[in-house]
Amino acid sequence: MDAAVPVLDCSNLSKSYGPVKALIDVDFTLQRGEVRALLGKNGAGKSTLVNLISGSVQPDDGTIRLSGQEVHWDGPGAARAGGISVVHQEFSLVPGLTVAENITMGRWPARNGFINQERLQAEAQRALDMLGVDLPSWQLVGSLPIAQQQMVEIAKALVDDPDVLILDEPTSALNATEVDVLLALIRRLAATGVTVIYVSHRMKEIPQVADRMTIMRDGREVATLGIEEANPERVAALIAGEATEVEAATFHDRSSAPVALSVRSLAVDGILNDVSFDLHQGEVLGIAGFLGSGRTELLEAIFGLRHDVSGEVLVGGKSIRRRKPRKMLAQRVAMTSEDRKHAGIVPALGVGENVVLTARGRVLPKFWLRSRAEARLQAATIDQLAIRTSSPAQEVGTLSGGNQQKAVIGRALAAEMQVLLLDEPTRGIDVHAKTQIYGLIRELALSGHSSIFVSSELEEMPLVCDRVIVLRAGRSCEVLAGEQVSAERILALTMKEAD
Amino acid sequence: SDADVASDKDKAEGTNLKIGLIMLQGDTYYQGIQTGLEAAVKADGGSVTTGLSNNDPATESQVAQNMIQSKVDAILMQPTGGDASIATMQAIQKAGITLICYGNCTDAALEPENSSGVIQSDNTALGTGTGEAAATYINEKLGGKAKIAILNCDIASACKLRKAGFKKALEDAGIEADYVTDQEAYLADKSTAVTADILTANSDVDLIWASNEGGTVGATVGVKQAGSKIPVYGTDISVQLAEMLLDADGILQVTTGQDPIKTAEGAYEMAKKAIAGDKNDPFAVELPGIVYDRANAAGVNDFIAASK
Amino acid sequence: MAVADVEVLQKVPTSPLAAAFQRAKAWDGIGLLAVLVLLYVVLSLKSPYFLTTDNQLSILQNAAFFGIVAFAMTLVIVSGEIDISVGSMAALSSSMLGVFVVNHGVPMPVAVVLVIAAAAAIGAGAGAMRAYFGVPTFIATLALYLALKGLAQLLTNNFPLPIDSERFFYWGDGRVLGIPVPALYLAGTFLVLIIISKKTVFGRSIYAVGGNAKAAGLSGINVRRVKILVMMIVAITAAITGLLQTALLASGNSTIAVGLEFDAIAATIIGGAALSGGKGSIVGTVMGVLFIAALLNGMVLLSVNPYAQQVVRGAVVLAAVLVNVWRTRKSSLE
Amino acid sequence: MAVADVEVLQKVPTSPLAAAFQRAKAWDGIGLLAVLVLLYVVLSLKSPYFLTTDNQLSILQNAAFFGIVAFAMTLVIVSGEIDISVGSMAALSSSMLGVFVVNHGVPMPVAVVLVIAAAAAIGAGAGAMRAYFGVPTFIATLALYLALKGLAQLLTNNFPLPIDSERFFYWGDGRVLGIPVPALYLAGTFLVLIIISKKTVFGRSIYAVGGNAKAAGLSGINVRRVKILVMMIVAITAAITGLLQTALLASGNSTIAVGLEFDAIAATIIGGAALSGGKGSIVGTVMGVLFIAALLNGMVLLSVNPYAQQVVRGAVVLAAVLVNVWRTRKSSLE
Ligand SMILES: Nc1ncnc2c1ncn2[C@@H]1O[C@H](COP(=O)(O)OP(=O)(O)OP(=O)(O)O)[C@@H](O)[C@H]1O
Ligand SMILES: Nc1ncnc2c1ncn2[C@@H]1O[C@H](COP(=O)(O)OP(=O)(O)OP(=O)(O)O)[C@@H](O)[C@H]1O
Ligand SMILES: [Mg+2]
Ligand SMILES: [Mg+2]
Repeated sequence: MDAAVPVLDCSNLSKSYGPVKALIDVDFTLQRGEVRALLGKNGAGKSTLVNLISGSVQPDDGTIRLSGQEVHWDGPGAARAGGISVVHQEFSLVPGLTVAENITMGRWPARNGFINQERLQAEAQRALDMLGVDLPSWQLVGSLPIAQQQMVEIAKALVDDPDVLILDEPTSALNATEVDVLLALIRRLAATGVTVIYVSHRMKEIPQVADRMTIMRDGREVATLGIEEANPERVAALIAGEATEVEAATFHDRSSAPVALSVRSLAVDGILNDVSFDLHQGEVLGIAGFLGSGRTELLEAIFGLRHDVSGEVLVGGKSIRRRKPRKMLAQRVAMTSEDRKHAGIVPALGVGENVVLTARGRVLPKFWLRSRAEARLQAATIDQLAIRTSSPAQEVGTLSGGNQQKAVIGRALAAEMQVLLLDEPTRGIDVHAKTQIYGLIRELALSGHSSIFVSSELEEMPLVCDRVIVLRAGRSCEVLAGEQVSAERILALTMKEAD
Repeated sequence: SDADVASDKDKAEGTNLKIGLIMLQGDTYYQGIQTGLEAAVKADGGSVTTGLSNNDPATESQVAQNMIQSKVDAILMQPTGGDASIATMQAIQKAGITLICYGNCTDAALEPENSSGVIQSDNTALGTGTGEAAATYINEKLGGKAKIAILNCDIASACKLRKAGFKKALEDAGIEADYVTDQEAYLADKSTAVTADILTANSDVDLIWASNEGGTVGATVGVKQAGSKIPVYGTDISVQLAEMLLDADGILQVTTGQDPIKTAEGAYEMAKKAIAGDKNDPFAVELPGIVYDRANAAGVNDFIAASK
Repeated sequence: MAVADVEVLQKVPTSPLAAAFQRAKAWDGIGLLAVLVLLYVVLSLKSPYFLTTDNQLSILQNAAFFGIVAFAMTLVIVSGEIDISVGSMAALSSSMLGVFVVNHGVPMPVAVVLVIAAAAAIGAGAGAMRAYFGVPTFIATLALYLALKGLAQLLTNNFPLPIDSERFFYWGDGRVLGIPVPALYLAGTFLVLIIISKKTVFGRSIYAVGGNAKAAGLSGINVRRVKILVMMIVAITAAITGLLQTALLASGNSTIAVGLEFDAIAATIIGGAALSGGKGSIVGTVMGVLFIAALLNGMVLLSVNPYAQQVVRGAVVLAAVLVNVWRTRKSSLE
Repeated sequence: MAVADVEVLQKVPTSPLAAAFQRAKAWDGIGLLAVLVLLYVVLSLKSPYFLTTDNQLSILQNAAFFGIVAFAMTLVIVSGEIDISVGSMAALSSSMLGVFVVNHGVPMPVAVVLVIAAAAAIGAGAGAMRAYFGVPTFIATLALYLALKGLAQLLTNNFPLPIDSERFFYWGDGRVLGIPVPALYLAGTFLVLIIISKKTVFGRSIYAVGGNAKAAGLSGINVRRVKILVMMIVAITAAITGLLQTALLASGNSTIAVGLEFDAIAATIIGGAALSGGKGSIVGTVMGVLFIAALLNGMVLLSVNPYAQQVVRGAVVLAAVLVNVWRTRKSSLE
C-alpha cells in the first residue's frame, strides 16, 4: 500500500517448542506510525510473535527486517538497541530498585562500569515526562500501587525512543481512566512516527487506538483487517474460529430470595469505609469500581484474609467473627483470587488434584483418601465445567488460562460451596473462555449458588450480573439492578465525584 | 587383585594379607600410621584399605561394616572411644576378622575379649612428658606457682587422658597450678583466635598447654601474634612444630610426640601373629612418647631429617 | 507452558491406558534408575563381594542410618522447606537417651518415648517459627544445627555413656529372618511415609502447600499445620536414627551422625525432588538412598583412598543431579 | 497485604529529602544496630578486657577470617543464590599454596595468583552450572563442599606444609599503623564490594537479578554473567581467606576454615538479607559480622563452657533473625 519501506517486515516466521508449533509461517508487516492491534485466543501465538520480534526468543525459521535491513537479534538487549521496545505481559519490574533504576534497567548510563546517577535520573525523568505521569523517581518500585507500577513499565519501554513499541496486554491492570490516558498516549506516539503493536483481549479498546488489526489463531495469522472493516461479530468469529454467541443474562430478581451472605458496615482502615450489602440466594452480584477502589480488599475482608477489618459478615443470618478462610469454607463460602498463577492453581499437581483440594476433608473423607470417590468427584467436576484436559492427571500448569480458571472455580464447586467470591475470574483469558465462564456463573446461579463477581471490564457486568454495586471512595454507593446494569452507567457512577 | 583372598599358607606366613585401617581423621599422626602401615604391608605383598571415622562412632561402624564385606583379613582400628566403639569391635570379631586396636584404646577396648591385641602410645604419658618439662620450668622460673591456660581436644577421648597426664605431672612435682581457662581448640585456625582471646582476658597467664598438633600450632601462632612471650607447651609433633621449636622467637618450648610408624608396624605384626593363630603376648603394648625440647635441638633436627 | 499438553488439547481425549503409558515414558525417575543400575553393574564387575546377599544386606543396614531421615526429608523438601539440623538432632537424641538411662535410671521404654517427644517438640518449634514468624527453615535449622549439637555435648560432657541392655541392642544389630533390624526400620518408614504421602489428605496437602502455599491456604488447607507437621516428622525420624545408632553402638554418644543432613538431602535431591518445593517422591528418594549407600560401600570394597572418596562422592552427587536436571529440564535462565 | 504500604500510597512523599527521611526511619538495619549495641554494652559490663583497643583489634582480625567471605556472600545471596562450599574452598586454597610453594618450589607471588585463578575458575564453574543447566547453587556447592575438601586432603595428604617466608607471614599477622593486616583486608573488601554494589552497573544488576531474574533478562541484563560473576567473587574471597590463614599459620593446611560457610551465611542473614534474593546490604552484613565476632570473642573472654558456646551461638543467631523478621515482617503464612 505504502511505497515507503516498512519499518518492520517479518516473513515466514516459525517457532516450535518441542512438538508445539507456537508460530507457523507468519508474515507481519508494519508501516511507520501505524498502530496495529494483535488479537487471538490464549495460546494463539501473540506473545511468541512479540518475543521473536523483540529478540527474547530466536525464530526457527523466517526473517525479520527492520527498515529494510535483515536483523538477527541475539537477545533482548540487541533488539532494544535496534529500536524495538516491549512492555511484557508479565510484570518485569524489580521491587528492590527505584523507579528511575527500573525505567533505565539494562541500559544504565555508565562509564567504566560506574553508573552516572545524574544522567540516569534525567533519562528516567524524560521517559516519565513523555508518558505524562508524575511519579517519584527515587521511590522503590515495590512500594508503588500496581497501576503506577504499570506506568513505570511503560516508561521503561519509552526510555530509549523506540521505533517500534510493543505493548503485550498493557491494560489488564489499569482502570478505565488510566486506559484512556494510555490510549491517548499511544495515539500521540504514533503521530510522532512510532510504530505500535498492541496486544489485547479487550475488544472495546481496539477501535479507539488501532489503525489495523491482525488476528492470530493456532500459531497462524488468519486475517489482517483495517479497523473500519472489523465488526465485533466478525472479529470474534475469526478469533474463535467459529462464531461465538455472547448473550446477555436474563435478569433475575432475587430480592425476595433468602439472604445468603450479608455485609454490614465493613471497613478496612484507609481502603474501605462502611460497606454494606446483601447477597441473595441464586444471585450474581457485581462489584464495580476503580482499580484500587478496594474490591479485592473487600473480598479479602469477607473471606478472612485481613486482620484489620471492622464490621460484620453474616452467612445465612449468622454473624461470623474472627473469620479465616477455613472458617468461611466451613460456611460454604469460597473465594477465587485475581492472581490465578500465584494464588489460584497449584501448577505441578494434576487437574484432578487441583479440583478436589477444598473438597478433601469436607465432602470427601477427612483423613484417608478414598481413591474411588476422589476419582469420581474429579471426573464429574472436570466434566461439569468442560475443562479441556487429556486426563485428570495432567498438570494444571500446562493448561490454557481459561481452563486453569475453570479448575479454580471447579475447586469450589467440588467442595459444594454455595457462595462464590470471584475476583477477576476472566482476567487474561480469551474471548471464548470468557463466554464459557459467564455461562458457568449464570448456570450456577440457576442452581441456587450465589456469586459476587468482581471485574475491571465493565462490559462484562451486564452479561453476568443480576445486580451491581458501585464502590467509590471505599463506600458501597449506588446499586443498579436489572435493566439499569449497563457498562456506560457503571462507568459514569464509578467516576462520579466523591460526595 | 582385591578379589584375591589370602590362602591358608599366606595366613600362616603373613604374606599377601588384606588389611583394613580405620583412622579417626586426617592429620600428621594418622598420615604417619598410614604410610608406615602401607610400607610394611606392601613389603609382604599385601594391600591396605583405609577408612576415616571422622570421630563419629556411627561412621566408624559403617566403615567397619563395609570392610567386613570386603573380606579383609584384619582390621587395625583406632576406636573413637573405648565404650563408644565396643559394639563395632565385637561385630568385627564376630565376622571372624582379626582386630587390633591401636592409637588410643581405653576402657572396654582394653579387654582381651574385644581384640587380638592392643598397641598405643601411652596418652597419659604424652601429657606427662610435656607436664614434667613444664613443671621444671615453673619450679625454676615461677617459684612453683602458675596460672595456666589449656587448649583441649576433648572431643577425642585420648585428649582427656593427655590432659589428665599433664595435670598429674604438675601435681606430682608439687606445682600450685591455677587453670584459668580450658577451651576447646584443636584446629589450627580456630586455636589461633581462641589463644588471642585468652591472652586478652587473662593477661597474667604464665603458660599455655595445648593438647594436640592443631592446638599447639594455633597457640604458638596466637602468642606470637599477640606480641607476647608466654611459653607454649604442646602435644604431638610435625615438621611445622619442629621448626617452631627451633624458631628464635622462643615461644614453643616442649612438645611430646607419638611415634606413628612404630605404632603401625607394631600393630601389623600383632595382626599377622593373630592371623597365623598365635596369641599376642603381651596382649597390650604401650609405646612411650618422645619428648622434643627446644633445649635439645639435635633431637628436633633428627625428627626433621627423618621426615624428609 | 508445557508443550506436550497443547498438542493433547488439540486431540482430546486419549484413552486412560495411553495416558498411563505416556506417563510411564515420561517418568522422571527413569534416568536415575538407569544410573543406579549402571552403578550396580560397575561395582559388581569390579568387586566379587559387592553382589553377595550379605553385602547387600549390609548396604541396606547402612542405608537405614540416613535413609529413614531421607524419606522424611523428602516430605520436608516437597513442602518447600529444609532441615539441616537432623545430624545434631540424632546426636542429641542419643545423648539424651544415655543421660536418661545411665545417669537417671529411667526405664528404657520411658526414655525412648521421652526422647522422641522432645525431638518432636523441637521439630515442631522450628516449623512454628516458619509458620508463624516467617523465619526460613534453612535459618532456623542452621541455628539448631549448632545449638542441638552443643546441647548434646553439654549433656554428656562429650563422653559416651555405655548402655547395658541386650534387649535394646537388638534394635541396632539384631536380625529378623536374616534381615538386619535397621533395614526393617528403613522399610517400615518407607511404607508409612509413602502411604502418608499418597493416601492421606495430609500427604497430598504437603504437595499442594509446596507447590503453591497461597493457593493451598485459599483452598482451606491448614498451611501452618502442614509445615509444622513435616518438620516434626523429620525430627522424629532423626531421633529414631539416633536411637538405632545408640542401640548399635551400645552407648549414648554426642559425636554420632556427623553429616547426616548431607546424605539425607543429597539422597532426596538425587531422587528428583526440587528444593523449590511441590515436586519430589519417596520412591525417587529410595533410589537416591540406595545410590549413596551402594557408592559408599563400593568405594570401601575397592579400597579407594578415603580423601578421594570424598571427591568421588561430591562429583557423583553433582553428576546424578545433572542427569536429573537434564531429563526434567524445562528452561534454564533467561 | 501490608497496611503500611497503602498508607504510603495515600501520601507519596513529595521530595527526595522526605523520601530519604522516610527510608531512614524504616531502615531495616535499625533493629540489628540496637541488638549489636546491646551486645557491646553487656560484654563491656561483663568483662573489663572487652572494650580495650587491643581486644577490639583482635575482634577485627578474627572477623576478617569470615567477614571477607561474608561480604561476597551477601552479593551471592542478594542475587538469589548461595555458596556453602567456601570453607572447603579456603582449605583447598591453603593446601594448593602449600603444595605449589613447598613441593614444587613455585615462587610465592606466582603461587598466589595460581591459587586465586583456580578458585575463580571453580566458583565460575558452579555459577555456570546454575546459569546454563539450572542446577541450584545449594546443590552444586553442597557437592563442592565435599569434593574440594577431599581434594585439599588428597593434595597434601593432610600434612600441614610449613611455608618459610617472612614476607608472606606479614599478610597474616603483620600490622600497619597498629592495625592487623587481615583487618585491613576486611576493610578493603568492604570498600570494594560496597562500591560495586551501590555504584556500578554490575552491582545494581545483582539486585535486579535477585529481585526478578526474568525481568532483568528481558531488560538486557546478562543474568547468566551476573550469576557466574557473583559465584566467582565469593570463591575468590574464600581463596583470599585461605591465603591469609596460611600466612597466619605459616603453613598450608587442609584442616582450616571448618564452618566458614556457617559464619558467613549467618552474618549475611543476621544483616538482613533475604534468602529469596533481591534484598540485603553489605552495611547490614558488616553489623552481622561484628555481631558474631564480638559474641565469639566475648564468650572466650568470659570462659563460657565451649559446648555451651555452641548453644548460645545457635540461640543468638535465631534471636537476631527473629528481631529482623519482626521488623521487616510482611505477612506470615496464610
Ligand atoms: N517457553 C515456552 N515453552 C513451551 N511452549 C511455549 C513457550 N512459550 C509459549 N509456548 C506455547 O506456544 C503457544 C503460543 O503461546 P503464546 O504465549 O505466544 O500465546 P499468546 O497468544 O500470547 O497467549 P495469551 O493470550 O495467553 O498470552 C502456546 O501453546 C504456548 O503454550
Ligand atoms: N500489594 C499492595 N501493596 C500496596 N498497596 C496495595 C497492594 N494491593 C492493593 N493496594 C492498594 O490498596 C487499595 C485497594 O486495592 P485493590 O487491589 O483492592 O483494588 P481493586 O479494586 O481490587 O483493584 P484491582 O483491579 O487491582 O484488583 C489501592 O489503593 C491499592 O493501590
Ligand atoms: Mg501472551
Ligand atoms: Mg482487585
